[in-house]
Amino acid sequence: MTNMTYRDAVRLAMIEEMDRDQNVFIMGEDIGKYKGTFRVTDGLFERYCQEPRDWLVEPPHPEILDGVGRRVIDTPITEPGIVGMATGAAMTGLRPIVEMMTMSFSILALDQIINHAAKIHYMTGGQISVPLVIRGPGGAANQLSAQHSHSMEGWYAHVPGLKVVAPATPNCAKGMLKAAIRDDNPVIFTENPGLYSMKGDVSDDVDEIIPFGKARIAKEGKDISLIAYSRMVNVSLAAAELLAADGIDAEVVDVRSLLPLDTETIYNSVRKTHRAVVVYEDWKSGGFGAEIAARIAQDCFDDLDAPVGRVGGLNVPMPYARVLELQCIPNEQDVLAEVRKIG
Amino acid sequence: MTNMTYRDAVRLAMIEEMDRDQNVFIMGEDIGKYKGTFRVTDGLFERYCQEPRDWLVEPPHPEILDGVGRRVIDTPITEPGIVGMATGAAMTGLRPIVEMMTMSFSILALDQIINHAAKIHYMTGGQISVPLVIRGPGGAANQLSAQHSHSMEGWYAHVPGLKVVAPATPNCAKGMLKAAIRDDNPVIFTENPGLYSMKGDVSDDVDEIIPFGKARIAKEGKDISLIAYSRMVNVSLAAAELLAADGIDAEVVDVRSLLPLDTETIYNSVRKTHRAVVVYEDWKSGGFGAEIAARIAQDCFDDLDAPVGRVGGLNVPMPYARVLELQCIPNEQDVLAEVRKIG
Amino acid sequence: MTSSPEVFPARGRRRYTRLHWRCRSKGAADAALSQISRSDIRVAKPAQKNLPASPAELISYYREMLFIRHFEEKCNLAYRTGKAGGYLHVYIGMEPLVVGWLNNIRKGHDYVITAYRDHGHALVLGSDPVATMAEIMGRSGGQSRGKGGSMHIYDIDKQFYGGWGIVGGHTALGGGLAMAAKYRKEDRVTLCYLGDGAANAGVFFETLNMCGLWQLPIIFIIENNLYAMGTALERHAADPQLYKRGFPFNMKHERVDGHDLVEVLNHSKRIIDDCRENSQPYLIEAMTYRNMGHGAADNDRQLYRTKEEEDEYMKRDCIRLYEAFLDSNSILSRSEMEKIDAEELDRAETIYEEADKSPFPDPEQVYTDVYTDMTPEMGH
Amino acid sequence: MTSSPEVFPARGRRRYTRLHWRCRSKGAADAALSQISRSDIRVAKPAQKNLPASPAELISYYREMLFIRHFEEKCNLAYRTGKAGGYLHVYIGMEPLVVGWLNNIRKGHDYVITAYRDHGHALVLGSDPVATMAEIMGRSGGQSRGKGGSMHIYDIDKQFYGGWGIVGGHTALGGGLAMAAKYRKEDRVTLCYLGDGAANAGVFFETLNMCGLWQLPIIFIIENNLYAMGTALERHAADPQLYKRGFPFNMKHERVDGHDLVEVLNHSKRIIDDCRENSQPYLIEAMTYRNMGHGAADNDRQLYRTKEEEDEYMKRDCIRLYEAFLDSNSILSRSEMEKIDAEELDRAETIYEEADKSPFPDPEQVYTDVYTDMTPEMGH
Ligand SMILES: Cc1ncc(C[n+]2csc(CCOP(=O)(O)OP(=O)(O)O)c2C)c(N)n1
Ligand SMILES: Cc1ncc(C[n+]2csc(CCOP(=O)(O)OP(=O)(O)O)c2C)c(N)n1
Ligand SMILES: [Mg+2]
Ligand SMILES: [Mg+2]
Repeated sequence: MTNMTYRDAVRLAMIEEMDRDQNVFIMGEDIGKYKGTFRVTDGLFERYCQEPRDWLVEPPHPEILDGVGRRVIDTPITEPGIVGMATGAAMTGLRPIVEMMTMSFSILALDQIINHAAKIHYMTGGQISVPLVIRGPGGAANQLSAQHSHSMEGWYAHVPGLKVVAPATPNCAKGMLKAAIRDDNPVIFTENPGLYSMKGDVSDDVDEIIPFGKARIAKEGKDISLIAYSRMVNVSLAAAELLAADGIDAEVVDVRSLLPLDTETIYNSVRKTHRAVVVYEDWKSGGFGAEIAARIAQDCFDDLDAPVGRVGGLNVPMPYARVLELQCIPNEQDVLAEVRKIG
Repeated sequence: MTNMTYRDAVRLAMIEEMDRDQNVFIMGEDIGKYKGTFRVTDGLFERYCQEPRDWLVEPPHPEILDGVGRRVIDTPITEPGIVGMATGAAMTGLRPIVEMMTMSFSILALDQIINHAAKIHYMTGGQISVPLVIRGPGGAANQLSAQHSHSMEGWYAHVPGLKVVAPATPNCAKGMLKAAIRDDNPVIFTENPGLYSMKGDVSDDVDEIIPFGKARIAKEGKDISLIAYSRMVNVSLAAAELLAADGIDAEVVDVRSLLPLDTETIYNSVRKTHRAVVVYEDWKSGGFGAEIAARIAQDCFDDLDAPVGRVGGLNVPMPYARVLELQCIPNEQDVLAEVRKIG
Repeated sequence: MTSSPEVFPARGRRRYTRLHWRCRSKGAADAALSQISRSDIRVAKPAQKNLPASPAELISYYREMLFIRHFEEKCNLAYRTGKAGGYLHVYIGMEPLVVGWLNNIRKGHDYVITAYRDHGHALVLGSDPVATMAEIMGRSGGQSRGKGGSMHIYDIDKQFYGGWGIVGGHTALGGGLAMAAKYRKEDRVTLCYLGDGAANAGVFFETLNMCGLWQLPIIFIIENNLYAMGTALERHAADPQLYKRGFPFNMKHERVDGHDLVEVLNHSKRIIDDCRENSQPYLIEAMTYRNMGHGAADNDRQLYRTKEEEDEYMKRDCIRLYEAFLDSNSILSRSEMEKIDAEELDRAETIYEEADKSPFPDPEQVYTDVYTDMTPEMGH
Repeated sequence: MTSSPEVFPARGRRRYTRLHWRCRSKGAADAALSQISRSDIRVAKPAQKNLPASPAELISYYREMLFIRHFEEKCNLAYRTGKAGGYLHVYIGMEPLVVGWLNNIRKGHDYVITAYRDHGHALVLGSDPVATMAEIMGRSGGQSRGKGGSMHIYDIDKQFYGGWGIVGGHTALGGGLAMAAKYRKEDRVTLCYLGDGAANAGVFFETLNMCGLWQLPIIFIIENNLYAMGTALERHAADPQLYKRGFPFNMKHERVDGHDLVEVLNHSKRIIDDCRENSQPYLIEAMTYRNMGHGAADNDRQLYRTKEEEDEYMKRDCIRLYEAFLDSNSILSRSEMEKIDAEELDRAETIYEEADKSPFPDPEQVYTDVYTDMTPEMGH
């Protein structure tokens, strides 16, 4: 185990997998010499694109290649084209990782993701698979305003053919990104800007992956289940601490894999605590938390002592002013309020 | 009242509003002389683009204009550009109607719809409004395969700033499309290919609109609430007939407006019947039916005698072979099965 | 079959006259460019000594053109009789674009990708025609076991990557195929076909930019059949000379004749060789015409084009044009042609019947192939 | 302030030398086109008799350039002191593109739209600078009452349509503005600014096609500052001569100097007039340079460009260039310039302080302006 940031864990997963498999490469905007806007790809260009001079772009224009490498590819700002080209390359067996500068920009590429990548295996009757990873920060950061603060994972988790994960810890990030890269299906890997600098112990084992479809109990408890993913796991843990002061022993379930979804672990928790609140950053109405809540409400109907609560982002475009923005992003007080509300 | 098809009702709403307001125009692919792929715009070109010769495109190239008119505008096959340009025009106070050849293609325009049109009023602090309607057939038709069969309304209903409606009858189609055109906010108006040829009585009143945010009781009943929108209202009505044979008196709630959502009417029905099944064509997992179910389950917790059931589309890309496709689209038997399952 | 050289009255006249009135000059460059591509006014050539391929090959191409034609007429039959559903688009009138180009690539090695008008590509690449017909009929014997249908034919053994329904969307995938070839330092060329309507799509330009930037070995072939569904070229493209769209992206760009197979064989060889040897991207605009409606459901062609125009093009149908060539070069006699025609018709009929014997998919097939390693949660 | 004509050693030399090695010919058209635009190698002119505007106007433009510069330096200060957050992008070095162009339109009548580098546009159009600064600080006194921030400045009274964060996305909105003008038969011109990086976006090409097709009265101005964030022009554009992108779309296209305000005043007038009179769309590539980082958070410019390059450009900073012009034409003396500079600095400081007095938005403002006629269901 090594203690490192979430950012470093994501990077380490890419390095280990790129070292292991020549078919893995990464493309995206400003990920080369610029190291990525969140510095996640720092060092990758130097590691994979110096010697031999294995440029994707070869002469006649070697002089323009500064920064564009064969395995770490800076692209124009054209998300649909980037995802489409990565998908095309993946159809031949390469294993591209696409970094979205932020997941908000993946909206531009939805047609390529949903109408192409996700459906290829099915439309071809299994002839083609698409080992593609799309990763990047999703959710609000700090005053990035309405167009840059989207949580996209709920939409993706609605789409058959995709796998969707949203790890909350550095160790999960590493293990699940490695699983994503080795997966033969298109995977959406959502990070969160607020997680990058968080630290945690990370496995050193280059062969250890964390398979999808298995939720994690982030904290055991017996009175209520707080069900969350990505950064909201931390918010739920903080809420659990506050609840403990009130004598309520909350269990925190880190869903981490939205598609496939581990309903068993979630249901087992609810069957134990008889109460549940689902916590997610995405707009509350129509977010994936609704799906989780609806499933619990239906499948654990007889186990529930109270309605399934939900805490989600405010149903408004993200405002710029910090005082407004903070209202929109769920925090531990919001969780507390919902716990009290369901009673 | 005049008896007419859903298709004709949609067209009539456009004609009445275009007659009433010179700011209303329609743009889309093959909507002019080709009359639209589903023939919804039949006659509009002739009505609005003959005399005076009021082409959008004026000389130097009048000879190429055959089919392109100022108020009925054939476009290239470029959905992002179409929606973006319509949004830009709407920002100045024009009231464009964009016909999507199918709602599946609106995926290409999501960035313009979600990241632009839906947020403009908010980002500008109320300075600009966007009186835009995007309409077209959503959902499966007949063997159109994976890329042409999307139900998009659930995604749109997740987005603050949009209004989203999905009427089930010719009369609702006319009244709600008129409301959409007069609305100062961007409205997604979902039709369904299976509804176009259905007939019903339609109000002749050119001033009658059906405001959003009000659900409709399509059939009264006392034993269970079937909650549906668009074509699934018909499926639910058919299921209700079958249930009647079993002595079960089902109420069918036609949601018709997803955003804003009339939870009051829905809840009142559930409070009466104590049982609910939500029926929608979209992929079951993560569809908007999950939101409706989650809200009922939470807010009517004490009224429910059984878990809230859900019937949704199969979670697979739409297959081509009819035998497979039919499995994917919910029908009355599926509703029956779910009703029996929740008990 | 019945044509003779005399039935081509248009010879010696400009071929795509509709396109010419729009060649206005908007600047020096425009004027310059309007000089360099005259393939659209090229006239049929007299009997020639330098044949583009051996007589045996030229005969096999004739066979192929006829086979595709008859095969697709069977497709339309399947649609009319309810054996095929959904959207179905035939290549009738455009066959030289697959017979010419795809016989000049290394089949099974080079990558090919196109949109929904995709039967001809599969056939020329050597994909099992019974499987193709079965796919169109939605049967388990189809390449995608009935899950794709007419618009989604794929055959990975033949390196045929489909078969796509979103106008323009597949062009980025094509760029990705070429990127993969360059990444692996293979000498594969990618042929990416698209329609004139698709040539307006944003993602297509994004792809052109990346292919030009990285000098990928790809040839985009715009099948300019003058219509995007019911919208004429001049009403959807700001400048109907679509080959100009390669100009800002550091790639060679040409307008070529896509109607005359002999022409196609010649220029396609030159272009494919250059693309392969120099990792040189190309944007090709191939002038062609679809003889039929946009799709099998389009019965109202007169909404957007005149009967006269159709008749004029029908007189110069690509197969009749090629027959005249074979005849005047004494490669095949008229009676030999008739024999081949009858054989290919027979073959198409047998295929139709064979395909029709293929069973419908098992209902549980609906859950397979969503993922490589799991089934989706049963949703109902 | 301290510059004199002698500090422009680059005069007489090519200006954007980095761009020139790529002018390889890929065909006749390429060669032809490479002849027609030489603005990128135009040298500074000697003192001229035909001034582009009256001396009073020329002085007011000087004032405006300085005001924007000082205002934006205050923006950066606000960011450093935590009074502004998120993303903040200044126009420093690019001021002639707003001062030149926007003083030649009919302010408050013609439409203007740009991306997130938008303060300068608002200021020149006459939007209240205190409101702009307040918006940047997220205060209720901002044009959008703090909901938009630096990237999203709008002022509809001034027909300024923002202010957008999705690279390339707003170009379609710009096309829509022009469409509205044409629909209403108004003589408004639309100026749509975008970056060199944005000039690769698919939706931009789709918009060019429609604007060319319908001959809309719009001028796209590519602010080619040689970088898209950390990616140099030559690494994101297949052909760095971006003006060529107008060529396939039936619109006039030019590369112009965006650095020398005198130049900009001249050509912008010509182009705006032509656009208005003939409903003639234009694609303009204006060569410029951003003196600072991409945004206020970009402190690592040496990751993508050299200190030497920056120094060279800094020597030719657009304000110093304009000062040399004013000086050599005896429009302003050096000491008069210094006085104006001090006044504008003062003004910026006052504005900063005024804006800082504006209160933060009320919490319940979070729910308003989602819709014109309802609030969203309270979600929490
Ligand atoms: C994004 C998208 N928009 C609309 C359609 C509907 N559509 C299918 S084919 C077609 C016309 C395409 O024309 P063209 O690209 O010229 O190809 P052709 O059919 O002539 O071969 C249209 C509009 C679609 N499939 N995808
Ligand atoms: C669709 C999208 N992708 C990525 C980004 C992140 N981003 C913001 S600005 C920028 C660079 C744009 O460069 P350019 O268009 O040249 O404008 P400049 O900043 O130089 O004015 C990028 C990549 C974005 N805002 N939108
Ligand atoms: Mg076509
Ligand atoms: Mg730039």
